[in-house]
Amino acid sequence: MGKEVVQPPIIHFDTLDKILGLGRANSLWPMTFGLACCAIEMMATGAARFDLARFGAEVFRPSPRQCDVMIVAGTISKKMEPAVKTLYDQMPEPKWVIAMGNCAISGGPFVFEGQYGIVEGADKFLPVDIYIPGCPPRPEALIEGILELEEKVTGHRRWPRVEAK
Amino acid sequence: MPEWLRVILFIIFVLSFAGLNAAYLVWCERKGAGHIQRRIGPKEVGPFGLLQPLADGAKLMSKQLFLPKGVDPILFMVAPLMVMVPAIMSFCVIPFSETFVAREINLGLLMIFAFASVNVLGLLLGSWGSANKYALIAGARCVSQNVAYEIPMLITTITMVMVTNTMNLNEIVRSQAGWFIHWHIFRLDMSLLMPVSFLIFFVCSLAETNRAPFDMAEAESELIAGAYTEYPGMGFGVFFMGEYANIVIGCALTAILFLGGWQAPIPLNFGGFLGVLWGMSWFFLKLYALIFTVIWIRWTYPRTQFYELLNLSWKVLIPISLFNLILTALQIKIFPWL
Amino acid sequence: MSGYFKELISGTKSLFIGLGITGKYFFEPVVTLQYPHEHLEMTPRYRGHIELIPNEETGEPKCIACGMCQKGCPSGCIEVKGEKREGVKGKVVTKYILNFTTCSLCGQCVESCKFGALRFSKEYNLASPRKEDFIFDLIEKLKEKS
Amino acid sequence: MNGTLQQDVNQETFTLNLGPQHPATHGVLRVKLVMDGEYIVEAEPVLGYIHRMHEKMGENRTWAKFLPNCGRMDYLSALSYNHGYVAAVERAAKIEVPERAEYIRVITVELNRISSHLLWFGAFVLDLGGFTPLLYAFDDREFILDLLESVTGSRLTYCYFRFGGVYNDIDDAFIAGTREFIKKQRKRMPMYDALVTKNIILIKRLKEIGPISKDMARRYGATGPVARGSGINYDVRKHEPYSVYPELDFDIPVYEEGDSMARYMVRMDEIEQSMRIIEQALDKLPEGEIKPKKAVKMVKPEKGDYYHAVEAARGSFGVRLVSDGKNQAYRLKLRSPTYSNLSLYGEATKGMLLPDALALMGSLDLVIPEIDR
Repeated sequence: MGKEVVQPPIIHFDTLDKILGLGRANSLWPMTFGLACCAIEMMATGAARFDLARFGAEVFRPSPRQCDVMIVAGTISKKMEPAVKTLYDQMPEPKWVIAMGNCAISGGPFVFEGQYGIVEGADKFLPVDIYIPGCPPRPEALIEGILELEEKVTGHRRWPRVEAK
Repeated sequence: MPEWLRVILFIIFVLSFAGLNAAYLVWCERKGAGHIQRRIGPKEVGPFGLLQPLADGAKLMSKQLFLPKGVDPILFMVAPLMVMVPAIMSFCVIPFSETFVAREINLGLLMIFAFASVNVLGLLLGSWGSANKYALIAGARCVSQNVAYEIPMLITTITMVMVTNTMNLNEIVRSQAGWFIHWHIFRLDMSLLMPVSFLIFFVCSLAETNRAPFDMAEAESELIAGAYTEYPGMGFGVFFMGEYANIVIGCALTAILFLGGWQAPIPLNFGGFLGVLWGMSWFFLKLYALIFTVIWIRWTYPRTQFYELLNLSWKVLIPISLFNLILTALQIKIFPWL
Repeated sequence: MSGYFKELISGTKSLFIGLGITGKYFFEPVVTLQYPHEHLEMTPRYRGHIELIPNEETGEPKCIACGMCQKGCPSGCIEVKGEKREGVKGKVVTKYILNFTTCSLCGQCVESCKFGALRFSKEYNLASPRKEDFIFDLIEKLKEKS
Repeated sequence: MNGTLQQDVNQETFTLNLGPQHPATHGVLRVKLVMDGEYIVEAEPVLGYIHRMHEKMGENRTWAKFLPNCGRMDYLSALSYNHGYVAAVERAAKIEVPERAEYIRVITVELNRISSHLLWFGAFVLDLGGFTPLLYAFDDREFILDLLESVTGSRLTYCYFRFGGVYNDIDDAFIAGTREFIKKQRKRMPMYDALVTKNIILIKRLKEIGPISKDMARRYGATGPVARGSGINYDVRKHEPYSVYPELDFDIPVYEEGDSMARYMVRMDEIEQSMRIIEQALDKLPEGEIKPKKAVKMVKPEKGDYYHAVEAARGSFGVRLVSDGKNQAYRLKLRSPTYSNLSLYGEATKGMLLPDALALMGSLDLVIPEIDR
């Protein structure tokens, strides 16, 4: 399944692309897929206090076939790497990857000289679109990540930026 | 109006109704779930999140289409349609108001049941064609569930037919004219167990449409996404539209059989265009109240265990509905003037 | 047989009670905090990434580049360099790089600093398409802030 | 019908891979199931998908530098793990802990235990297909997280305890907030009871499902709520008392049935017991220092072998240290409770239906990174 080639469109429709982009950006369905600690904060983001649903992104689909965005929430071990890659390959285009938490960005606190067990960052084998640092990041940071991703898809940001003091 | 024009108009109406309805039922579901869980639900996409279904639709339609490895291409493609088309067909005989019905068929009730049974075949073929073990388990569950629940549902329907003497849906509604106490659910003089048959019918329609707590077809936490596991993009979307269309059919039948369909709760009727609007608004009010209950139930209960689901059907619903059938028959025989 | 009906009735009752509870919550106000429009104040002890504390008079960092934080950091994400300057007691910090992507926010750097030159920032909503954004030059950050 | 049926293993079977990405495995556990229809013939958990080298890191770093790892093994009851490690090192290096610090440790650990049980409650009902209780539980949990964040600075992976004390002192706002939380939570528990515990569907799904006998629990070394649900009255807080637990009055809920419902009830009762402990600890909280008078600079335990166990939310968490007198461990072995609790899964699920097996898995309360370490 990893060999699918995605054909680029022959004709480019600008307005249509924009509309589709808006549609895609506002209905990012993440995969029910937690690796470690950050997954709990991912759940908390979907819960009532922070409510990811406001942006239409609460439809956590357990099957990769119906997902748009993969939130890599946690440490990727070397044993898990092929499984994560398979899951990514099983998602239909267009698809995005969010690396949530320090482990997914660079291996986080588990990097040390001579480490044998973990992959130092999801970007070693996946095209990561958004990085959210923290150990674990607060739910607001994940929402911010989703908003950043929307900005990346549509090209502009609809929501105000929150400056932390 | 010539017959062919009427048919074309109704096809357009039914298709757009089924499509929009599915889209906005998803919105209702997400919003309702949100408020039950003390959160807001979709909000940022359009006012009150009303554009959310459009965004979802645009996204699903523009998703990459592909056949996963090992699937049976024909079954895989046809299955979503087999769920969707019969559901839309059933809309033809549903009386939205006294005159607003595509085809007033004598055997309307029978036709709906005939088409409703195709739905499960679609799920089975889809899950078989997906070449996925989880989907296969879901498909097998789905069939036994539907077989089990069709029986009490049909027995209850027979009871209703005995009471009303017709299978024409519009006739059934007409027989409930007058004050709301004339609605079948309150007609204890016709059958003592009328509210119970209402409950049985409603529970069965929940199970027939694979809704929680009987959502064996999807069973998220057990079978990934059940029968839909391998469906990307719009294939999944069509399945969902079909599922929601089936919910509407189930709730519409419940409203027609028990809650007086388009009858207002007070004996007040208008003629002409106003009458159509009057009837339709009452019908939709009842319909959506029932649909809300379906959503409400989904977000309240855990999923039933599979054998408990069959137990419920074979040990509770079927005996009670049979008892109800006999009781009603006796009642009609003994008090034929009612 | 009586057990059958008892279970049937009590079971149905429990189902209706459940519906009652969720129905009650349907009409209760939501608890959601709508993040980009409204946001929380972080508590004073909230641990964001670390930042340098400026000297109140000069605005320069209080840090004297002793390197205790670098030594105490479990994941080695701090890199400090300083140089000796004329007329200044101790060293002047010239480079303070924090690689936030491997930090575990344990607070040992703050604890090990004897000069009170480090604290946790309140930045809680970082996200960016670039990984390099999270390798902070804390001296630069301090300058930006003042 | 209770879901168990004698199976003829020679029948045609197929293999089902549950995980590593599956909604019910709570992370990256993989269970290889040999199935006969929906009946499980054989279940074999496959571990190691989130092995993070904690023990190796313990041998590579100074004693203090291992502290952040503790919170990341079992991220749901991180403070218990902090406590276990810190207490083991304190035992080894003979560091005295001021009484106030011990009380603060107990209060925060018990708060953490409640939040862990609440999350388990929600996730368990989610496994059974009910979504709403999860969000109600998260609502309550947010309260605790806010309280703990105001003290420790983090929401989940706390690194709060230090050798000989704690990082920060607690203030009056925290004490008032905790009391308020307990008051509020006591009112919430009957709601959970009516919505979930008494629900006929849930009862049907848990009663007599996944029985674990006393003997089986003993054989596999199960601890915590899993053992207590099988009638084994064992709790490290009572039977090998540590910290200030001997001075506090609380009960150990024990259920004899051994089914999923028993484990469920044990945890629900434990929430109440934890609230009792917190209330007493708040009342008895002495004034004083939170760190030893002589600051702990370099920890160098004497040569030797040390063990300390604490009762984490999932059972007995033990730390075994071997010191050769240097500033880092010679050997660090962690005994994590869920590892033993999971090991009985293969035997317990024989002949079970798939949904029942998932209910059993949920009732074991797995945290995978803690199993793999």
